[in-house]
Amino acid sequence: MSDALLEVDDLHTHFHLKNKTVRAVNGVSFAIKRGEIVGIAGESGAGKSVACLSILRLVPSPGRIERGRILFSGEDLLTKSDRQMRELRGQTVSMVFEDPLNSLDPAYTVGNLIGETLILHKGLSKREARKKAGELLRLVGIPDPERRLDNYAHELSGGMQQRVMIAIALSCDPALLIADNPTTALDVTIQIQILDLVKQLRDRLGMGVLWITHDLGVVAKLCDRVVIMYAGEVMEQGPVYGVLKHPRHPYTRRLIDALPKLGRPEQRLMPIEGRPPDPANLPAGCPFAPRCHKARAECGTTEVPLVESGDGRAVRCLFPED
Amino acid sequence: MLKFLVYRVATIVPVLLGVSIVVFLMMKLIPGDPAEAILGPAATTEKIEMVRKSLGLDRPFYVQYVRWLWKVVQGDFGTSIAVNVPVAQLVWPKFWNTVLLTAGSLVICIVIGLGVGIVSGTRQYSWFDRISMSLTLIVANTPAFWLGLILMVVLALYLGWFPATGMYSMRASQKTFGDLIHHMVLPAITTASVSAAIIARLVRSSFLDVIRKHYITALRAKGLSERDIILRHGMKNALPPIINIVGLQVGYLMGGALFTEVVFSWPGIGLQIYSSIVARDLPVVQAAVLVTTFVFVLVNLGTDVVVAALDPRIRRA
Amino acid sequence: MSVVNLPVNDEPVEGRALPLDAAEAQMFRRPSEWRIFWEAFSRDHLAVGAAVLIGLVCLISALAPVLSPYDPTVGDNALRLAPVGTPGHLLGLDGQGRDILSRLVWGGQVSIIIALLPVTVASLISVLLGLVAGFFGGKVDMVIMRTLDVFFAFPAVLLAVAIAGVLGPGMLNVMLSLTIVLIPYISRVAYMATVTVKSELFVDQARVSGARPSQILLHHILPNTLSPVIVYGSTLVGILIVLGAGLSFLGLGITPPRPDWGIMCSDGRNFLSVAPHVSAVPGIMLILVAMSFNIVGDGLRDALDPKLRK
Amino acid sequence: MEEDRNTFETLEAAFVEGRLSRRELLRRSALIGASAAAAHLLGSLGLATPARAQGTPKKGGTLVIAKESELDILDPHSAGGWVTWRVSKQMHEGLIDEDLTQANVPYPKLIPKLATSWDVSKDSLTYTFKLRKGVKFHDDTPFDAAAVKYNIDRCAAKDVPQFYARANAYTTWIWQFLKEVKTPDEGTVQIVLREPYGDFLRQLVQGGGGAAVFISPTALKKYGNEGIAEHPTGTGPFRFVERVRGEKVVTERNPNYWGTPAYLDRIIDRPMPEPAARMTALQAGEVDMIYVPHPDGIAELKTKGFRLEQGPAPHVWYFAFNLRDKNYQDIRVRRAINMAIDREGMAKQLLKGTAVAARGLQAPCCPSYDPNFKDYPYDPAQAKKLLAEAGFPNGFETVWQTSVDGSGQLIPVPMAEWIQRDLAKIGIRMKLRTYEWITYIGYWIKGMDDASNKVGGQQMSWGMTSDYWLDIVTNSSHIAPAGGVGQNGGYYTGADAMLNQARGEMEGQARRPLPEDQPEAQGGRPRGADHQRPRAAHAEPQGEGLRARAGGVVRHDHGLARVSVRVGPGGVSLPG
Repeated sequence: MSDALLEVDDLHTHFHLKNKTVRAVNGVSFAIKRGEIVGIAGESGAGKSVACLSILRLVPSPGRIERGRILFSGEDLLTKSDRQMRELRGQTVSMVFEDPLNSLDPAYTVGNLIGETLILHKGLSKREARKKAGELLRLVGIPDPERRLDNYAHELSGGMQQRVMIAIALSCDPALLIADNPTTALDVTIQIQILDLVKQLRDRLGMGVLWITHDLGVVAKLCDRVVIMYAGEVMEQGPVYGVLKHPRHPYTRRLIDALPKLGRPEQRLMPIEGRPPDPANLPAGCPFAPRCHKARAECGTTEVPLVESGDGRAVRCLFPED
Repeated sequence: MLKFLVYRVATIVPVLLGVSIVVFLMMKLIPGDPAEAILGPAATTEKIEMVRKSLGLDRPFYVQYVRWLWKVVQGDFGTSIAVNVPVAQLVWPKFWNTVLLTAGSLVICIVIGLGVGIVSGTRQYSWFDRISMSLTLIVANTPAFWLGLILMVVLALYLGWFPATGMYSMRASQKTFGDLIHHMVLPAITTASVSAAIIARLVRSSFLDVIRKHYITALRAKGLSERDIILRHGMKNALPPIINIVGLQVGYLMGGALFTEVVFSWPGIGLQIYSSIVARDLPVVQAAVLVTTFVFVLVNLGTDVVVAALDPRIRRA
Repeated sequence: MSVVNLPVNDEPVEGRALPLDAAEAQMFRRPSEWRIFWEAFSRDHLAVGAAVLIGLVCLISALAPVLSPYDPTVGDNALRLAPVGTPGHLLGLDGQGRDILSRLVWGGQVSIIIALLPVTVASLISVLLGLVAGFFGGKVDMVIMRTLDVFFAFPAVLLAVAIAGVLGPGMLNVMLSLTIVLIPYISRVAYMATVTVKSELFVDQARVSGARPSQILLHHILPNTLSPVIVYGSTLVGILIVLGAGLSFLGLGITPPRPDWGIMCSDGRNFLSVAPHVSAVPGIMLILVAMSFNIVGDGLRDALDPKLRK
Repeated sequence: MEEDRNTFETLEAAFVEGRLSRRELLRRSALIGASAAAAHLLGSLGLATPARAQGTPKKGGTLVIAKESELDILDPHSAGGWVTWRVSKQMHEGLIDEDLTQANVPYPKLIPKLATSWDVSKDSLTYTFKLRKGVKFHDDTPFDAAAVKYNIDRCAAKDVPQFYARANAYTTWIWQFLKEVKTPDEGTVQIVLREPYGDFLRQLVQGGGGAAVFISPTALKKYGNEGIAEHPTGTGPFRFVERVRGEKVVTERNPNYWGTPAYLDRIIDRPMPEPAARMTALQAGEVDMIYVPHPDGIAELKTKGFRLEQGPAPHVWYFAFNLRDKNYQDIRVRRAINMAIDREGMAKQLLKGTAVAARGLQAPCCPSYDPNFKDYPYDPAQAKKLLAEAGFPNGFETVWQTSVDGSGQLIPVPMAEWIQRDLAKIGIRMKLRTYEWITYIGYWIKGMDDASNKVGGQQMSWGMTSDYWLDIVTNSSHIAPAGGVGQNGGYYTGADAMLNQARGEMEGQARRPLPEDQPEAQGGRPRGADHQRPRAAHAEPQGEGLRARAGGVVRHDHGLARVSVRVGPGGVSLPG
């Protein structure tokens, strides 16, 4: 994995509340190569977003990265100064957020918001920044970009807003784009447009993409590799085709079963019973064990390691399928 | 924006008309006859009638109202019953004195309110935040008249740092700005106290709100420094509610100045209203309440316009 | 396409990080409204303390005839202005030799009632006005809300002073003036709540299923209008205690010999430098109680519904 | 200094005994200037401090005075209240005045002012005044007979252009019997009355309502009846400079004064309704003297070395009975009430010696006041007996009303509560109804109508240095609803004849003492007063002074030492 763009290794991010500690990310490891799109999938609360924020060291207080390494181009981000991190953010590593309307400062025009990054990182003048912002809007497929520059976020449609977010993220030609659930709020056609756009841009710009979603459909459509997370831990990871076609972890299996299958409307959906565990009070052993049909006694007592197999896949289960 | 402005200005016209009716009717509810109040122990039925007639008190209400309003529009508020001079001549100088006091208080409110609020809001749970928020909670619930008395005794009487009463030193041959400021310190602090505390608390929560917004995280992800985030983005977003509350506080200050003016003998509109109420001097009370409310409405209008200019989301309305 | 989708709540709640919704989902599984409220409220120690203080003050005031050590209106001239801690007179005596503790206890009745009663009455009237205006809309809405706008246009303190001045001093008049001042403020809250609730789905549902307007109003809208009004009203009590005291201070409020905290403050101002306790004791009491009402109001707001924050 | 203290002690003694002079109200005007130098002027409860000015007056300086309320208009014919009169009197003068230079004079003699001498005709109808020569108004208009007539006509002659209804209303008691004003030559004025009016001269020097002083006719013509109040133009030792409403009235020395010009350069009168503000301003040195310190604050001021000036005022604090109320129709009930009230206690304990118990209805400032008059004693046991005899062995319930504040009212509510407590001891359960001052005046003026408001007694306080005041408050012809200030709806007319006759009696004529056993008769003048009023209930404030009403508190170590003043030869109230 030496050619990895980003390598997250045994990341632990905890939130220290008054009387409890919430272990949101609990020993997560994965890697992204240049030009690769990696999806992180899992239910809400699995720790996906916190993992992403940890990469940029933007975990909100009272959260703290407890342990682990985040190697970006071989350098550990956790040892960098605040200033170095600021230079990295938005320039080398940029991020797109879940809720575009709330992630765009409502008090500034789109042009201002895009330009701000350019002025900050690239040292452009206001006029240059505006010109470049227009080009970026065109790049992300917004029609009539010159006019849109003077719009405020609330004046744009949800899809447009997300395109603007992507334009901001792309403005400094980042090596890594982290996208946190960017399409949840959008309707399906727009989602597909955005996914196509990201793929296109990856092909054109060659950046790595980390795509967080709770939607395996998106993973299937977009990603090269996928990481399945549950209760702050990686359950399974590997190339998308393999993981979705032949899941080895029961949790992955259940996730796939919960999806409606095209062309087989008669089949009942299989929701996962129970709820994810309280991250402040994780069970011993496999965290999925309480909901797992295949769980045996040792699942609830033994620490389960993530086991890599030769085909680039890894699974955290005592009794993996195959 | 222009449409918004026109719309907003148009809405205050019926409000002002309503205000004038309320003010007029309110004064008609006063028990006791102003004519008797004027004449005092020397009153006889005949003399009372005479005075009533000269005041137009014998006409029906609506006639009195229309005549009164028509004159008010022309700037004529009638004649003071107690001191027998044109009310306008009495009220305007007092009003400006209150404007001065309000302006001084507003400066204190904004400086203290914004300063404390921003520092607290960006450093939640720091010792500064804890102490200042406890203090503001206390001050926000402290009666201004009581605080005024205490400031007067401690700072004016014991320490002698500031004068206790009035606007200018009576013995000085000339009115100077420095003298005015010196006299204004205690009344302005007293008037501003509650509002400054309220503003500080609001600025803090407004900042906390903004700082927890997703777009702040997004801005951090863009690589902006905390200073830029707070000053450029935090400020601009937190400002509309702050301006709103500051606008409202202007009204509070103008009303609350009444207590201060009574305590510190500040010759403002509040003291005038108070003494005119006690003297049952209707035309003066009418005019003073009307003028103050009118200005309050205008200030609110101004606040709305400024907020709309700052916050693009409101402008469409 | 989604697996699990909980509503995203972007309200900042202390100590809550972005992705904890699963854990919270468990917490918010509804046992009963009251219990949720109580659990949330009881966690706010400051608010509970303030509520206890208010309760104590109310209780002691209510029992004034039993608890008050002396007659609050009869003085002992020999002990005029005796300081705090005088034997037999815990909080000292005032300028007319009256026991300050007794006056404080009796004065509490007046001070709290002249704040509490107007808020209650104004809230009732306001809920009615807000419901009617918000629910029926159209001309009714216009007439009610535009009229209230007129009263809203006055600076509140000025309006209170002017009305109290017009009506003349006396407990009833003060309460009347405070009520009038409050109505436009509370009505706006009730109105906004009504309009918001009216447009929500469950109301449409009720309408579609054939409920009569009166049923919708009473069973669906009223309960949802009440909680913001209660929250708002509770914070107003503190403000009113201070304002009511101010009116008494100006001589436009309670008439002596009946003590209230405002009058007690104002009585003491003539010997602030020789006997500061005469004014300080009731002043501190005023601040404490007003502050407690504020804290309880904040606590109620947080406990009843975090969405009400704005 | 030693001398000062001795004077002071003497005065205090005199004051306590009630011998001390009168009209401290007028005196108070004197006090404005005189307070520092002229300790002999006033009885005082205040302290003489070492810092006090020695006898030698100094010239120049500005005196800043804080007053208890905003002034009325500065038109002395049509303004009410001592607060205003104290200022107006510095600018305006009348034909005659009272001699206020001497303390210890219960009833100051009348002295010449703008008239040098006067003469009353045998039939007591024509008063001839010789006018002082060379007197000029502040606007240089000469003061002459025409000016006098012009002023009197303004108040009393309904058919002249300068007639002013308001002035007429305020000066009723002065000019009510005026027939005409003759001006035989420019130095002589003859005032002719329709009927003898024994107190006419004494009415000429009253100032609590409208006053018989003179305004420049030129100024009156120039500014009009309303406008003159903004440009007061008299002949007094001080002339008007400016008035900023709610802030100050400034007057300055009249350099062309006909007498000895004032010593002070300027007087600034500041209205300060808030007593604490007045006391703070005094202590902070922002003003040189204040009126009406709060009684509870006086002790503190005294310990800080301020001096309190006070003296007797023509002012009585009383309750009137509603004689339409059956409870009060038996004279034994009224006597019982009088005997049940501990007036001495009220004056000493409640009012802390700032007032003395009244003996009869008249204040000690009236010629008819008799210091030897024995009033009903304080005797609750006897009172209870009387009440039982009248058919109320268990007392009765009743409502009395008073104001919560007001001009000269002292501390009405605690005083009424004092009475309430005393009455409870003999079984009368009195409920108190209180109103704000102006509102109360409205009720008071209408009298007590038992049909509408079931009031058994109502309170008032005022007075004059003229015996005629008794007529004003008790003669049924002045009684509501006929119009006036009466108390019992015209129910009691028993005293009218006596009062009417007394009105015509001239001063110095034989008074007719009433039988010893009739305490109602007091000071040689008949009065029906105590048939209607519990004398017991009154306390005479010593110069509105005490409570404060009029009490001037003067700071001597500041300001006054440099502005000390001398009392003018006329003894008038001038600081000049």
